[in-house]
Amino acid sequence: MTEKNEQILDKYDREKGSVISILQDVQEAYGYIPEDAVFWFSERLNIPASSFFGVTTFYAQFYLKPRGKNIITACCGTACHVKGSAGIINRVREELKIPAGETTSTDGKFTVETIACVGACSIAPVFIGNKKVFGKMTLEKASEMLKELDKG
Amino acid sequence: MSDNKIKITINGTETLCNREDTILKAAKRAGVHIPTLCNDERLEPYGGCRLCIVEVKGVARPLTACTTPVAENMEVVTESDTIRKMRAHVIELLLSNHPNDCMRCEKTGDCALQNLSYEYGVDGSRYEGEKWDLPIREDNPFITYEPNKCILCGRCTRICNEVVMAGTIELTGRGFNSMPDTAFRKPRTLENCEFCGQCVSTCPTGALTDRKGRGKGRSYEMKKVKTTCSYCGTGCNFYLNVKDNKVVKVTSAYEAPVNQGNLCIKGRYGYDFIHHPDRIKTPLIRKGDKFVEASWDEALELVADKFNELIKKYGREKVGGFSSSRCTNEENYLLSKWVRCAIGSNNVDNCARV
Amino acid sequence: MSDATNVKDLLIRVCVGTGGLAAGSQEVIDEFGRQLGDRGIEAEIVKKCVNKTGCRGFCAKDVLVDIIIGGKSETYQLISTDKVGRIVEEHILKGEPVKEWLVGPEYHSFHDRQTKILLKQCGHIDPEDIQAYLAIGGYEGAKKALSGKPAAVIDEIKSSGLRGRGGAGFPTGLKWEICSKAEGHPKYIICNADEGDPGAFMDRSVIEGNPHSVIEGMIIAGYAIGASYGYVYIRAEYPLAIHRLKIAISDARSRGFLGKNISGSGFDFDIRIKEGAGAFICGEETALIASIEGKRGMPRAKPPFPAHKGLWGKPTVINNVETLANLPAIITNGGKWYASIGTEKSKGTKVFALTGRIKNTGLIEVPMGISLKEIIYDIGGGCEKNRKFKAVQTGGPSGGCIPASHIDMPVDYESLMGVGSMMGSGGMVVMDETTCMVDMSKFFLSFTQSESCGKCVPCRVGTKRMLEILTRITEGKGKEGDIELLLELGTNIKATSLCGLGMSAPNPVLSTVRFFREEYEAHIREGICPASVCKALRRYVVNVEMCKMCGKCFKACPSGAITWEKKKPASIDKGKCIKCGACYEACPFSAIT
Amino acid sequence: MPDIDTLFLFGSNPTEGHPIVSHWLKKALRKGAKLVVGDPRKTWMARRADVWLNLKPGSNIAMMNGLVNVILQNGWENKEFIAKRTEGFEEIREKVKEYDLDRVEKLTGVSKENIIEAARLYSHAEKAMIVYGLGVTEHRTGTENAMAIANLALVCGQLGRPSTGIMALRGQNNVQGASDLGPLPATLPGYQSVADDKGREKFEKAWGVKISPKPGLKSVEMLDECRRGNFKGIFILGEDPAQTDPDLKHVWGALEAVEFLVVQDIFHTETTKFAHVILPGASFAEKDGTFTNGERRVQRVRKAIEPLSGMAEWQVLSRLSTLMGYPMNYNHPSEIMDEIASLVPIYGGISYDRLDNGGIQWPCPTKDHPGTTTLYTDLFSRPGGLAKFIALDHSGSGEVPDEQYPYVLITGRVREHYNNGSMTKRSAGINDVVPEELLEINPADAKQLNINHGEYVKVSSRRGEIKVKAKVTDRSQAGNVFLTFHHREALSNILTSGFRDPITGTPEYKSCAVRIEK
Repeated sequence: MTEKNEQILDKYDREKGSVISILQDVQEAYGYIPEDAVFWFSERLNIPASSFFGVTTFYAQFYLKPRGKNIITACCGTACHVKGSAGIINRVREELKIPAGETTSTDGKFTVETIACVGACSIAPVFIGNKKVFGKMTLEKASEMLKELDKG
Repeated sequence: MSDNKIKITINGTETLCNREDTILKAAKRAGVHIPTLCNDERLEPYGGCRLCIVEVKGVARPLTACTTPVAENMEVVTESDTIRKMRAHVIELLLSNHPNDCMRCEKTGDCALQNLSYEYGVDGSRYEGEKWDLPIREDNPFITYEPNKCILCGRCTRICNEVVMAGTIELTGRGFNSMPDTAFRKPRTLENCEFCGQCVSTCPTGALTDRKGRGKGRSYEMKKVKTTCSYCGTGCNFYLNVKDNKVVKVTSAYEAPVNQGNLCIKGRYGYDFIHHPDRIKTPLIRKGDKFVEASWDEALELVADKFNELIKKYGREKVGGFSSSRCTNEENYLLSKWVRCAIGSNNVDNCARV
Repeated sequence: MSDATNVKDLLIRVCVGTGGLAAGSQEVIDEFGRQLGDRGIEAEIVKKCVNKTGCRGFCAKDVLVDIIIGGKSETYQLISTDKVGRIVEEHILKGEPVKEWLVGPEYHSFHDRQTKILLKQCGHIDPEDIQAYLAIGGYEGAKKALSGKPAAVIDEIKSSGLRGRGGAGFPTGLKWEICSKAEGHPKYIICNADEGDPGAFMDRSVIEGNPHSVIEGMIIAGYAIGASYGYVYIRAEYPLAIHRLKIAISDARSRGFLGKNISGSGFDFDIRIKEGAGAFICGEETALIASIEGKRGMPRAKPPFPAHKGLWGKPTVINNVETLANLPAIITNGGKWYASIGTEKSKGTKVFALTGRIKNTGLIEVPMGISLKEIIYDIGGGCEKNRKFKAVQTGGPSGGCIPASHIDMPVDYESLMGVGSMMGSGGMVVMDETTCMVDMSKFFLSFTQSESCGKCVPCRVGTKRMLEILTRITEGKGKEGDIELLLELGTNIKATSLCGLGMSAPNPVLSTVRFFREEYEAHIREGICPASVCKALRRYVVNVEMCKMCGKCFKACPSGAITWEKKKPASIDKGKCIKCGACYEACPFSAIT
Repeated sequence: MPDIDTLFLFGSNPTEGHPIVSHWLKKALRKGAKLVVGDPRKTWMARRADVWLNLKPGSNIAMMNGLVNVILQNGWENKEFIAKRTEGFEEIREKVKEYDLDRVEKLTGVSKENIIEAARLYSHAEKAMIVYGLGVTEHRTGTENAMAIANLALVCGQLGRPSTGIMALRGQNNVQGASDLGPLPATLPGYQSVADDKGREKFEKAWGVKISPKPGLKSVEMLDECRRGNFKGIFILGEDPAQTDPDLKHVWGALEAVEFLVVQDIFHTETTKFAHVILPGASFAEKDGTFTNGERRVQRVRKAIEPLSGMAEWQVLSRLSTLMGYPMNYNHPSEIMDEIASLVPIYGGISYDRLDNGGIQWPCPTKDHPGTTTLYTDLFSRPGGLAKFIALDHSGSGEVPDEQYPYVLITGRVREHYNNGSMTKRSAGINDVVPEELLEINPADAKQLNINHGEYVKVSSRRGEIKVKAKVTDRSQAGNVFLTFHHREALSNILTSGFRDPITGTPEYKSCAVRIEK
């Protein structure tokens, strides 16, 4: 931790206005913006942690939680819902051991997010894994999808 | 006219103002009221609430008086049907995302938004749509935060960063979902907050209120007594808010030359001692190793006799008094006079050096 | 081997832009390399720009390959590795081009009506090689500018009549003059490459295709206003552009075009890149400045203008990529030359990203004042499937929709403003009868609303309320008076918002209400979406004549809204139907409408 | 104040001790003022300083002499100002020569580079201001420390112009007023010496009594006399020497010995324990009056509620005096102020009706005088109107660390509490966020003594010991530890030494030697 941070700190050498650049490097280094990293820089630069947080939450690019290697997006449109997407989502979350209230598996391999209708109701339920569309999803196909994505 | 003064026209009346004035300042000098929500003279101009928009001759769209600098011969109109309609519309939008629970709101009677809603005769009812529904935050002894009542004027975050430089809170999020908050929305503790209550002192609505004063009475029920802080030597002024002969709250005196309404944790929240049960309320006379209550007459006669006796027995030089730099000028003067006249020595001193 | 010698100075150009690469251009290049290598043929293979419609606006037909033998050029489209062999055999060796793979006539018509200044070199030079840029007279403009007085440069630009290409169209020379006269040091020049409009990629194309033209432009501008430092604020979403810009900057530095005492002129100037972090609002100059200062990208009220109080409170000029990229040509050829192109008030050319329901989608550069008609029909080739042209949206989320009735209007700043739209950064989205205007304005509103910074009330709450109203209209829950409410909100938001985003956010709605009010009314009163785009307002019915009773729709329906038995036509229960269109897709006989 | 180019903050921690004053300083910083901080502790300001002079406690004079020396060596002094406005320059020029960088570095522990940079920033600034606090005065050399600072300001001519000068941040709300209005053994109200016949006669006439031209005893002396049994009666008004004076055991001895002790206060304190009679005091909310703040601004205190005990101090004193045979009849404190105005020239123009908006800064000799914002603008308050340089020598603290007591204890305040805590500890919330005393100790020292954050430790000096929780922080430098004096449960003044400034009698709260054990 400290070592990574020190490198970033040296790079900007306390130049003014470097908050965003630092956060970009932090996200590069950790995959997201860890709380303690923010407090670490805040302490050294005499820049309030709240400023870092304000910036982090303003720009779409920054994530406050680590996201998985693979991103799965499940459609929650009416059609998918009727065709039982909810059940499949739960199964997927179980298989990936994603803690309740979280979106990312503890091993950090998968992030499961849900979005409103993707407009592909004809092949509902629809999942999108790493930008690839998986239609007419079933419990079985879901596990296959996970294997496929995991292999990469 | 001095070269620092320039002439502008406000609502048809010529007036002199300073070159570096904003339209808002100039109007204030000229005694013209312009409504504002995000303006606080302790802070840099912000231009977020848009209520201070005025018409400036030669400019197509309305300009915000708080951010626009005056210019020689500028012609400003602060009230017109168009302007009033626009302001009303802005207030309406604010109210469309506001709980509008004035009847039980701590701020009622002292709320800028409530007053504007009244003055412009609007509410938010024309817009059904999303309203914030966030829990009240009472995670510390001093400051209660009701996000739903926040109008994003940014005054709390600005005073925290511009004036106090505590950096406790900052605007977080974006757009409709932005709100003032601490880093990672953590509770306020001494780690991240000075508890000076400056944010409360500048909040125009009920979003930030003094927790200790909540429910203790409406602003208009309070007798507000302006006085000088009795802690450090800065000499800040503030108002003691008194209800039923009890001090229930301290509020800012923005006109105070020393502190312009700014206060620290002691000045704003260090008042409960006044009514603390430990207060000594009657004279006490030592009987053995105990103290027994006595009347003023009893006690003062005893003290007077005893001192006179000591003086007779040992001489004036053996008696004296200490006063304190906590006491008023009058008391200090009186003590030195008392020692020199009633006792008759120069044995008088105080802790002024500490 | 002998025939290899017959191939006289063979030149092969292949697209390696964002789109080109996606279409596999790198593989194609390698394949050519391998095949020619096997035959021992010497060839220069030029990687050309740029992106999915960059070079010739035809990366829709990627991979595009030019085979130039002895100066004679042929262009192939839709080339993949498996086609390389035959091209080498027949065209390169035997000199007989593979006719059926060559580009068609629309490819040429697409170009003939254009006037290229900025895009001239895009696709012809290797953007990662400063030599290529120098070879075509690169940095001559800068040298010429630096040899004279800054004031002279400003006059030249003033005489050219160049106006800011970022959208508002403020005269560039005037902006510079104000800044050059402003108190304060150091001064800054900022290149605004935060191209956020959906459906706009002009700036990216220019940077990816010809990064040095931007750098040269910044040197010229910097010299004119007396800036010692320049920033390029560019979206992090443009990795290729950033990559090429970095290369270009360090090359320029090593050649002495950046740094101390640039080519002996005594002028010190250097550039650094600041990457955005994902906020559309940072395209607004004061927000952009805040962002470079490491703050939340929230605009502040003007005046004071950046030319007086900008970055770190110092005088600053912000020009967008296209504006800057124009400068070298203007300086080299003179302001008069530039002023000879375009209209009386709008000079020069403008790059547009032509997208939407149009045949030849692409990146085009046209003289100011060209008519919409020419762009849409002569260059764009009209709507796809020859559907009826309905409207074109210019200026992205800040602009408005221009109806077919105005198709003869000239394209320049004033005219566009006149019809409630704007030039904007140059997005042009073409719409036909299958586009729902309510849905369209909802789309743009949802964009601006989600990008509102939240500082000022009208934009923060107002756009939210507008979006909510539009949403309920497209969901068939619209009410009488909604249109009036939209108009009231729109006009007030325009009038009272703090920055350009809020001031222009209502434009898509206001212009569509102005020209297509009946569509809104249809949604609200009849509960119909004329373009049948708004799902909630679609009505699926079985055309009994055409139904072959196969039951595919029955199986496809996710909500059990379809009743069907063998040998009986299906029927749809409106109550249960969730209007997902599954049956419509499933029906082999298009009996469902 | 915000137009300062260089702010030199010395021995003061305004963000804790004077939060609202610190707002002004912060404003100056935001406007780009350079900041030099002289403080052994890494305070909020020190963390943000352009130069932090992390001097050893007690090395103030060496520090100042060193800075002056650097300035003279480099010819950075303001020659015109020195020539026109000062005297005794040669003397100091010679003296500071003894304070070359090597020696100063040794004495103060501050690096040469920082000393030079600080000297440069202060002397080169067009407008530089020095703000100092109790870190300067609460040493046995307090008065000399202040003079040494004056020398620096004079050498650079950073005086008498807006945004320049020397500002002292004083401890208590009415420190200024209390010294102005004469509860002092050697002077009558308004700094009029008892020895001066004319002044004395004025008061004798007004008060109708004879006043001895011989100065009385200082509080310390009274206490010493008590312990020897030579002093018999004391009336203590709103003071808590038994907690806030240094070397408490010494004080307690005295208070036990005195024959008759009357204490008037609003709460029971360490001192009331020794009283024979305790009289209830009235809080500032229960009476009318005035306070005079650090910038000499006389401001109103207004009665918000009735005195809980029925009487305010001014009434009590009047009745007591009358009972003792010297009648005092005042109907309202305003009458006392009118009497003050008639006798004290610097308050001559002050009356309640003039104080309604904002108060008045003395000197304000007449009813129509607007008051005085900057002092010493034209003439210095010495005869002849020239400022005199005073050559000074480093003598260090009265007690320095040794093997037995290896650490230097610095005492001071935290923002949340005030003095003996009798008020703040009884204010809801404040005591919740800062419930107890904490010993600030540097991580290195803590490691060496293997003390963990939050552990209880024993702090002892030659005069006694206390138990407190440790707060491991780099605010304290290695070798120094810090305590407040707000908490009755941990009376830090048991530890502090009895050394005092010979002129003012101010105790050396800022430096004594202690030992720390688990």
